[in-house]
Order: sequence, then C-alpha cells, then structure tokens
Amino acid sequence: MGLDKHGIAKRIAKEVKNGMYVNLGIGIPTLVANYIPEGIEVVLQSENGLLGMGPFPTEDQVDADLINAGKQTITTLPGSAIFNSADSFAMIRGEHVDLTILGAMEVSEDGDIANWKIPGKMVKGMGGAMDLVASAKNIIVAMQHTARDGSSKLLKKCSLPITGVRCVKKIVTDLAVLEVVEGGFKLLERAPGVSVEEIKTATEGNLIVKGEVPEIEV
Amino acid sequence: MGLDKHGIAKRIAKEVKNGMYVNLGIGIPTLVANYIPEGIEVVLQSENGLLGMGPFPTEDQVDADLINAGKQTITTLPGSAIFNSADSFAMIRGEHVDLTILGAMEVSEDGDIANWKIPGKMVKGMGGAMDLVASAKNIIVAMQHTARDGSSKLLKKCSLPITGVRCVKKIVTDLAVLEVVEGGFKLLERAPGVSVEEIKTATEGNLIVKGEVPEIEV
Amino acid sequence: MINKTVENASAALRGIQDGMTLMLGGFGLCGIPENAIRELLRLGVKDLTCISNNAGVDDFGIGLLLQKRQVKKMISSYVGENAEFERQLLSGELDVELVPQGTLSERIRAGGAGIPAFYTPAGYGTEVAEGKETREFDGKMYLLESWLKADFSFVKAWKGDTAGNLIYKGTARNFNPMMATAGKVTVAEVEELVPAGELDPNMIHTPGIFVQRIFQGDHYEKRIEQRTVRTA
Amino acid sequence: MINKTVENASAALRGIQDGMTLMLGGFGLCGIPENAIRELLRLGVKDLTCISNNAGVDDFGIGLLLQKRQVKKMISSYVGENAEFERQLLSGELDVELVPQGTLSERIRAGGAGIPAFYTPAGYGTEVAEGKETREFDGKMYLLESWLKADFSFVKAWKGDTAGNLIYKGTARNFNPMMATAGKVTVAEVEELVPAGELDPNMIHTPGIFVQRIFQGDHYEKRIEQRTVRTA
Repeated sequence: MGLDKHGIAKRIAKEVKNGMYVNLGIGIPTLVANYIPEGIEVVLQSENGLLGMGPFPTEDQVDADLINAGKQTITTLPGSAIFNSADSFAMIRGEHVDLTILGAMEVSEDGDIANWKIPGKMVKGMGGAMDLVASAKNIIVAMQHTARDGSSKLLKKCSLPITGVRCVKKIVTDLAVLEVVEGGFKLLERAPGVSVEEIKTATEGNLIVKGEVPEIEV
Repeated sequence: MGLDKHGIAKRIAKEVKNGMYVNLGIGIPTLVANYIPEGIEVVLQSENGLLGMGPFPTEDQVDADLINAGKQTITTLPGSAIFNSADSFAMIRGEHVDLTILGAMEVSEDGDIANWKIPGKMVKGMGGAMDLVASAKNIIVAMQHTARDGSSKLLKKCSLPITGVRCVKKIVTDLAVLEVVEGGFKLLERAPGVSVEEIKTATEGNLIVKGEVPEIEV
Repeated sequence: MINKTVENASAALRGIQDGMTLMLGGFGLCGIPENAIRELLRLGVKDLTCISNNAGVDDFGIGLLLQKRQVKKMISSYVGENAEFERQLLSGELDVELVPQGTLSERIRAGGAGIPAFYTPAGYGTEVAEGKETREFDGKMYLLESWLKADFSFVKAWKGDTAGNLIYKGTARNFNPMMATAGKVTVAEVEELVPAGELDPNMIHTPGIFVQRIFQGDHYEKRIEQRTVRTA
Repeated sequence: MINKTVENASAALRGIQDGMTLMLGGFGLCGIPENAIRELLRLGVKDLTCISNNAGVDDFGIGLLLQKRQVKKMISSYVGENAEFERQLLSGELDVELVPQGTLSERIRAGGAGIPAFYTPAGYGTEVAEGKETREFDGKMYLLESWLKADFSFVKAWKGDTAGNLIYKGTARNFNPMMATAGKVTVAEVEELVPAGELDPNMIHTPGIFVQRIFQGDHYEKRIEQRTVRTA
C-alpha cells in the first residue's frame, strides 16, 4: 500500500514545469528525471559543475572526467555547460536554480529539514545539501512517511541535527503529498487506497486537512 | 635638469625582476614596458582582463575587442590569458600581481598616495587604482618631484583625497629615487647633476639622507 | 534544452520601465551592448540607474542615453571622456556613485552569487570608506561592501547559443559575465547566434541558466577609443 | 613568457614539509592530482592538513595518504566511501572539519581573491553556524565565513602550457580552478603540457599567474567510482 519509490518520483515529476532548472539529490530524486512528461523542457544541474545533465553513457561513451554529484558516469546534452564548483554554488546560492528535489530523514512543521547526520553514527558530511536548502527558491522533499520502526518522519520539531531552517515547501511521501504552511503540514493528496486517518496516524506534526482530499494521480 | 619621462621609466625598469607579474598604470608607467632589459621575462597584467599584454598592433592587427586598461588597442603574446573583471581583481586583491607601477599627484611620508581626485575639479573616478594600491605587494610611484607651481609632491601628509594608505614602497621622480621608510623618504639615488640640497628643497616631507648618495644610472 | 531566443532587441527589452536599475556590460566602448542601448534610446525609458564601469563617450554607448537625459544615476568606477556627463553632474541633474573597479566587479559577482556582503581592502582609509564598516583580518584593514543587483542586465557576447550559453571575445569579456548573473532579467546580445550543441560545453564563459533572453544584434559598430598602432 | 615547467612530481613538490596545509583538487576521484599524491606518499610527509572536497576511497586518492597516517586533519564537505577514514576518525587519530560544499568552494575562492570573509546563507540555524557571526540582509539570515589558503595547492588539469595556463576537461574541473588561486605554491599537473602559444588565450580556465610549477604527469589511472551505463 502507498506509493513505491517510482510512484513518488512520478508524482514529483508533475511539479516540474517547463523551462525550469532543477537540482536532483541522490536516491528517489534522481528517479524523477525518468518521469518528466514529454514536451516539458527542463535542465538538470549537477552541483559538481554541469548544467544540462544527460543520460548515463553507453559503454563506449564512458568518460572518467564526466560524472554527476553522485559520482556516476553521465553524458552532456546539446547546450550543456561545464563550470567550476564556486560558479556552481554561485548559481545555487544566487537562486538561479528554480527547484531542488532531495531526500530527508526528517521534516518539521516549520519546514526545517534534517538529512545529513545521525548522532552516534559515522558522519559522512553535508556535501552540497546545506547550500541547496538555504538557497533554493523551491524545495520538494521525497521520502518515506515513516521510518522503519514506524515512527513519523514529519515532526513538530526535527530530532536530528538539521540541514536547514524553514526551507521545505512540499513533501511527497509514499502516503501523501503535503505542503508546508503556517501551522503545519497541509494534506494535498493521498496515495491511492490510503485514508486520511492513516496519514494522520503516520504524521507526528500537525496535519491540516481541509475538505475532500483527492487521491494522487500518477 | 633631472630626468625626463623616459629617464624615469628607464630607472623604474631596473626595479623589474625576472619572473614578475606587473601592472602598469597610465602615463609614465606605460613607458616602463619599453625599457625592460633583455633577458628579463615579465608578464604585464591589464586590469580589464588580460595577462601577457603585447605591443600595439600593426594596422592590420587592430581588433576593437582587444584593448588595455587605457583603452588602447593592443595585442596578445604566446601564453597570454584573458579573463573577466572579477577574476582580474581577484588576481590583484589576492596579491598575485608582484608589482604595481603608477603615477601620483601626492605621496606622503607614511606611504599614502593621492592620485584620483582634485576637489573642485571634475572627478573622473578611481578606476582600478584603489584596488591596486590596497593590494599590491610592491608599489612604485612614477611622478614629477614638484607640481608646476614648484610645490612639493612628496609631503608630510597628503592634501588631496587619498587613494590608499601606507602602500607606496618606492618613488622615482625626475630628481631622485626614494624609499618610504619609518620616519620619511629615504633618499637612495639622485638624478645626474641634481644635488642633495636641491632634492631637500623640493621635498616637503622628511628627507632621510645617509652617507654618500649615488647618481641614478640609467 | 530550454530555448531563450527572442526575435530582436525590441522583444528582448519587453517589460522595461522608467526608474529601473540596469547593468550594462563593457569596459570603455569595448564589449558594450550596442543593440540594447539603441533600443533603450528608441523606447525613451527614463530615470534609469545604470551600473556600468564607464559612461561611454559623448556620442556613443551610455553617452547617448545621457544626451537624452534618460539616466538619473550612474554607478561606475571611471566616468571620464564625456563632456555632457560632466555638465549634468555639475548641474545636479545626474547622480554618480563612484566605486573602485575591483569592488564594483566583485559586488556584481556577489549579487549573482547570493553573497550579500564581503570584505575588501580597496578604499580603506579613503572617502570610499566613509560610513562603511571596517574590520581587521590578519593585521590588515578591510571594508564591508554589499552586493549589487539589477532589474535588467544587458550583456554583449561574441557567440551564443539558443540555450543562452555565451562566449566572449578578447577583452570585450570584462564586466559582462558577472552582470549576466546579477540581473532579474538578463538580456544577451551576440554577434552570432548558433543552435544549442554547436558550442563546446567545456568552453562556455556564461552558462545559459543566467540568460533569460538572447538575440543576434543587427549591427555592431565596435568603435575604438584609442587606436594605437605600430609600424609593422 | 615566464616558464613554470619543472621536470617531474619530485621537482614540483620541493619544499614540502611536515605539518603543512595542502589543497587537493577533485570531486570524488574525478580530477584529482594523482601524481602529486603519489609523490606525497613517496616523501612520507606527515601531520598534513588536507583541504579537499572528499577524502578519496580506501585504496586511491587521499585514501592512500590516510592509510599511511600522513593526514592530521581533513577539511571537506563529504568524506564517505572510506573505511580507514572512519576508523581513524572514531579513534581520534584524525580531525575533520566538515564544510558545506558551496561554502568550501567559496572560501577557497576568497582565499585566492584576497577576500578575508563573506556572508552566506548555507548552514544558518545548523551546527555549522555554531560560534559564527550571523546577520540579516533583506530579511534573510546569513553566516560570516572566512577565507581558506594553503601552503601548497595541487591541481590537475587536462592541458597546460609552459606559462602555467590550464584547461580542465569536463567535470574534472570542479575545485581545481579555485584551489589554483589559493596556494602559496600552486603545483599543476597536466595530461598534456604544450608550449606557450598553443592554447587559445580566450579559452583558459586558470591563467598562468596562479601556477608556480607545472609538469606533465607520468600516468593517469582516472579511476571511476560509479560506472553507470545504459544499453545503446
């Protein structure tokens, strides 16, 4: 029950508008690229220094000098541009990237996000996540609604060290599409077959439900 | 009596060491390029975005898209590099340029320089002068020792609005070569036929004379 | 790839209004957006604040906008070579903010890069520092300077593609790349507009993300201020 | 033109000492100075502070220096993919300063550009902001971050000329250009070293002024971390 990873990615792909520059994080966000509708022209930014990220290379196109921020081999497209890391984050910090889609471990009612550190566990680093969440005009989080132990990941306050404050605009989980508004998480859509009650149970933060909540169409 | 413009430029050229990156201001400093000794390899930086400034073009080489900071048509050299204005001043501010040679209206005992503004006269702007004097590791001023009315240009304190504080290291005038040291202008050399007494008279700031002062060899 | 092409200067300047802040690329007359300036003249928009390293000459570049009294304020590092400019400034018709050239280029870069303020040594102890915060780092004094942004940025490149990627030629690059990043709407005019894919991604000076509109200029005069030549 | 060529990695690293601060270009294993790292291993210099976006993998890149316990401290944005790193960190042998990637690249640029400090929004409200000055500009909160410099910077380019001009290839560019500006001594290793004059002055990524020594690397393994392919 609920959406699988691909379902989440498909739903997020509908948020991507024609002409947008988009930065996709690692994991589910990367899958979004596969579901962008025909006729919607977007440019993917990879923060290691590429605008216009193309598909993975064929075996004979593999180039060690052309990778994305996930360190995967990739390709360029006609119209791509390559630049250094300072210019890349100038682009991000300067709000030239329209949309950032990334994963999270926790999101709070205020739009705070935690996705870089678990105390007691080996810390790998924030990479570009803090720059991205502090700067993007629009941030959509892709994640599971609850952790493996069943605890909610949509909280009143983040319990983990945060990556950024008051930055998340929208969240797409396996159970629902939610908007961060004054006062809590506004339920916009629910996954097929998932009830509002189930979402309420899975959400620790305040869930705002107004009127009929339609099912997600993917 | 004293050095002419070319004499000043020739003497300054002896300060230019092999391997230096040098920024030359407009006027006498520009002439220095003509007198750099054989075997001394230097690279001229033009702050509008060129490293490795070559000679003026021949008639058929003239390119409107290739000028120096004095807006003169110029050429590149093998090994030249072109960059934008922010990168150019990153080079200057970051102290990558070894030597700046520029003109001045006044220099003070402390090494303050005034060369951009005369109150009551039309102000044209400081251009890159304030960045250059605030940043260069080594600054040599090329100027006449006195103004047309005979008043000294080497002062206790600058009377004109200053361009930068405590930055000038050396001064080459029509009369002398001087170093800015603790306590005043140290007389290093005098122009052929010019006496120490004459230099003292032409210098309002404290002139430090120690031992025999040799004549400038150009 | 997103297509940024517009038909001409007129389409490129759509939305421009009196009182706006503009950035205009160029150093002297080298690398100035000639076609955008012509269109600004035709439209007659006024009370403009123009951020540009220089103010053109009497009969070319921004000088033309000054002649028609379209400019309320200039933010520049050097404004010589312009008699009409001098007249308006002395008569109080025109306001001028003089900024050291390196500070100017860095403030524009900061505007595009989301950096609201930074420290620079340029101008410390001078009248440029008046009213500004100063601070010592490693024994040297610095000023706090703030970002600059514009409603429209007009830049001029040599080649551009339909995705908005730009390549400049020679020292006509100057302030253009930073200004391209700092405009709410950046208009690029180019000598040659090519399809996306013709420019080497490795050799782009301004990535297309910074450019909202691009067009091929009708005509470039490329006037030279100081034609200096040597005999062959 | 000034000639920056040195014979090999050994000559390029002359003067390097225990306890120095180094910058090493690269993103993951892409664009890392392989030959300089090999020479650092051979020399066995220790107590190094390494500024590099990542820390390599167990058996390649900076991971090799970690294996030999030559590194005292890493300043990086992401240090995953390295078991030995983890062991040393947990045992307290290694110190790590984690810096947001955009802040890291900008701090390095600032070091090269003579800007001692600047404001950035990245990390506001997080533990990265602890002990740092914060300030509001236009209704948004920012942190004050300071420049980074190094005793030696090691960068890797695709082509270089004897004047020290560099061109990078693809996303192997990453942190290399900023690091080239921020080293007291910048050592560039290139796949192909050409005479001055062979590279187009208009297409230089790092102007030669930033490079003190340049050499052509003996061998480049260019290991790939995540080989992802599709069927043709």
